[in-house]
Amino acid sequence: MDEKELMGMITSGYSWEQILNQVIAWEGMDPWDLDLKKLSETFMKYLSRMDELDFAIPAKYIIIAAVLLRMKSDHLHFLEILDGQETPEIADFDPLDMDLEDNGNGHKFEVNPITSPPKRFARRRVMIDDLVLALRRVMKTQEKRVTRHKRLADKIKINQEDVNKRITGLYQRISALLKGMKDEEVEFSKIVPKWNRENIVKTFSPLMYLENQKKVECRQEEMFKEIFIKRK
Amino acid sequence: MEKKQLVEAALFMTPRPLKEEDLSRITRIGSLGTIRELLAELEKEYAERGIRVMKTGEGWEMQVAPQLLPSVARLAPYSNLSEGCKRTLALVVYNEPMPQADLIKVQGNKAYAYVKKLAKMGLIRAEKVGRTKNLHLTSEFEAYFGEQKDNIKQQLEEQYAKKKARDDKREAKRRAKEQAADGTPVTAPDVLG
Amino acid sequence: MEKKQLVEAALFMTPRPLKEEDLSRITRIGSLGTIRELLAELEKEYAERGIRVMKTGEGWEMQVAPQLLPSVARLAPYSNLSEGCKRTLALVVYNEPMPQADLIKVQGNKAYAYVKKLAKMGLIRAEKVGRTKNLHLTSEFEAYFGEQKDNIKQQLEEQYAKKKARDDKREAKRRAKEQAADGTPVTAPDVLG
Repeated sequence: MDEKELMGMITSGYSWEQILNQVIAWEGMDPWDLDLKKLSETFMKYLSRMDELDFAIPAKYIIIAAVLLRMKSDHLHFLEILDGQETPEIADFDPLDMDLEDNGNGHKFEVNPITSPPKRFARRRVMIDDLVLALRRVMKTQEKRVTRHKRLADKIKINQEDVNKRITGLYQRISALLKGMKDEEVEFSKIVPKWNRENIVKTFSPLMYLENQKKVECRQEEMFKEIFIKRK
Repeated sequence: MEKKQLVEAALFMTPRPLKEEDLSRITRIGSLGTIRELLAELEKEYAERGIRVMKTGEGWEMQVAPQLLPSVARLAPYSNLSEGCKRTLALVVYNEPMPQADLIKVQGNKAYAYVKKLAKMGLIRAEKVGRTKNLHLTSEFEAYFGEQKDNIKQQLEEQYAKKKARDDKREAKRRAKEQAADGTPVTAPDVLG
Repeated sequence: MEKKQLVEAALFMTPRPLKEEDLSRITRIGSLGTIRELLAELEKEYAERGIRVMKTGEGWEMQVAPQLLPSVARLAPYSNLSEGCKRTLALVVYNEPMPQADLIKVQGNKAYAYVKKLAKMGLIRAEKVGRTKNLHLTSEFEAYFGEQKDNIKQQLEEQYAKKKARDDKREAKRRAKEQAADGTPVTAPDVLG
């Protein structure tokens, strides 16, 4: 599954069942013969992408991920038992010759496991120097996060001066549209001039002002889906 | 005599603190009272030495005397706290009393586990304030570092400020070089790309 | 007094024996004579304790009193390595840098868990090379075994060669005996039969 499909799924607001169905469909799996490894991996990828993008991950998703991983590990263990005879085991392996294809000559070699001497290994306590380094690292991570957010915000420049202009402009546009359609509600997707990130933000933020000023009322039935706008 | 030596040897060998019950099992000294007596004797005998027998929330251990640690630390680069725990502890020292919510904002949900571990070690304690918690340093924290916490805080602040200044200077240089190289400011990559 | 404590702390901390010159450098006590005096004092002070300050061929170190070792040996951090982990470690010693994929071919999927465990203990580390990983030994590995990895490798190879020679000899004998018994070469039994 590529990044675009993954993003589509994240913004779809699907339930976990729907997501699993999507993964199965996209990966072209046979529903009667699921590739558990692939399924759990894709689901994990989906969760980690959500996490990266700062989307809240429902607890249910985490349980599902855990169940999938458990199933995967049980399955792997099962496979191991099944073909135990065919897996080149340690006993068949010549450590001085990594040519694994050619080990069926009847010789059984043991690798000497390393014997660990009963030796102590000091773990020291933490010092102030350690704390300084740790603090620096955590602050750096934090700084990076802030800069990243700032850079993203910078990409869509909103000029504070024409905010008011845009609010009035948007209100007029909504009024006109509602009048023209002789309808009670207009969809958000219809008032965005061109469906790209910049225009979505530039329309959405004045809309929030209008809602706040109680000039319009917005409703959304499903997360990330259409917003319906009504005049008050 | 042999019994005390056994407790001493166990404390020397173990990579993690031992509870009195652990010591009882290892040394086959059934009585916890005896174990405690032996530990008290050892603690006293080592009080003036370069190594100490000391107790934390997690149990008894043998450690280098705190004030000598900086001189010999590089012989054992591995400390007994994970990176995450170290970060939590550093943040609490820096911001004490630190609202737990702020910590979670910075370190994420994993910080709950670090707080738990540090509290178990006795280095920090959480105090309820209304519906939230504030994190504080303890007197055990002071014993651990062998210094008053105000001193530790001051040292941390000073050393941190120095380190940050150095880093910032280096970063400024790097940026100046980059901008000189191509004349355009660097932009972040597209999030979705 | 402080000087002796410093020497004591260094001996406690070090994972490998220290020479008098090392101790002089660490403690910044310039005079080797003083170092020797302090070591002699410490040796005496620890003579009847559960731990000892002793000199071996490689230098000075602190050790559990020999007669107590059997009782506390299992506390040593790596003595609890499973057979699988030990084999993984041996394989990495033989083949360093070892592609993780090769290890999996040999030990099966369980090797992922061994690699994880050994990496967590700091004995090996995985390095990404393109889409795969190569396994390396760490300096902690050397510190723990108290030897250069080349020495450990050589020892393993020698042990292995001896064992292989013994096995080959036994196998040759067995074959000779079998052939003598029925005059036909032995074939492998049918796996399904």
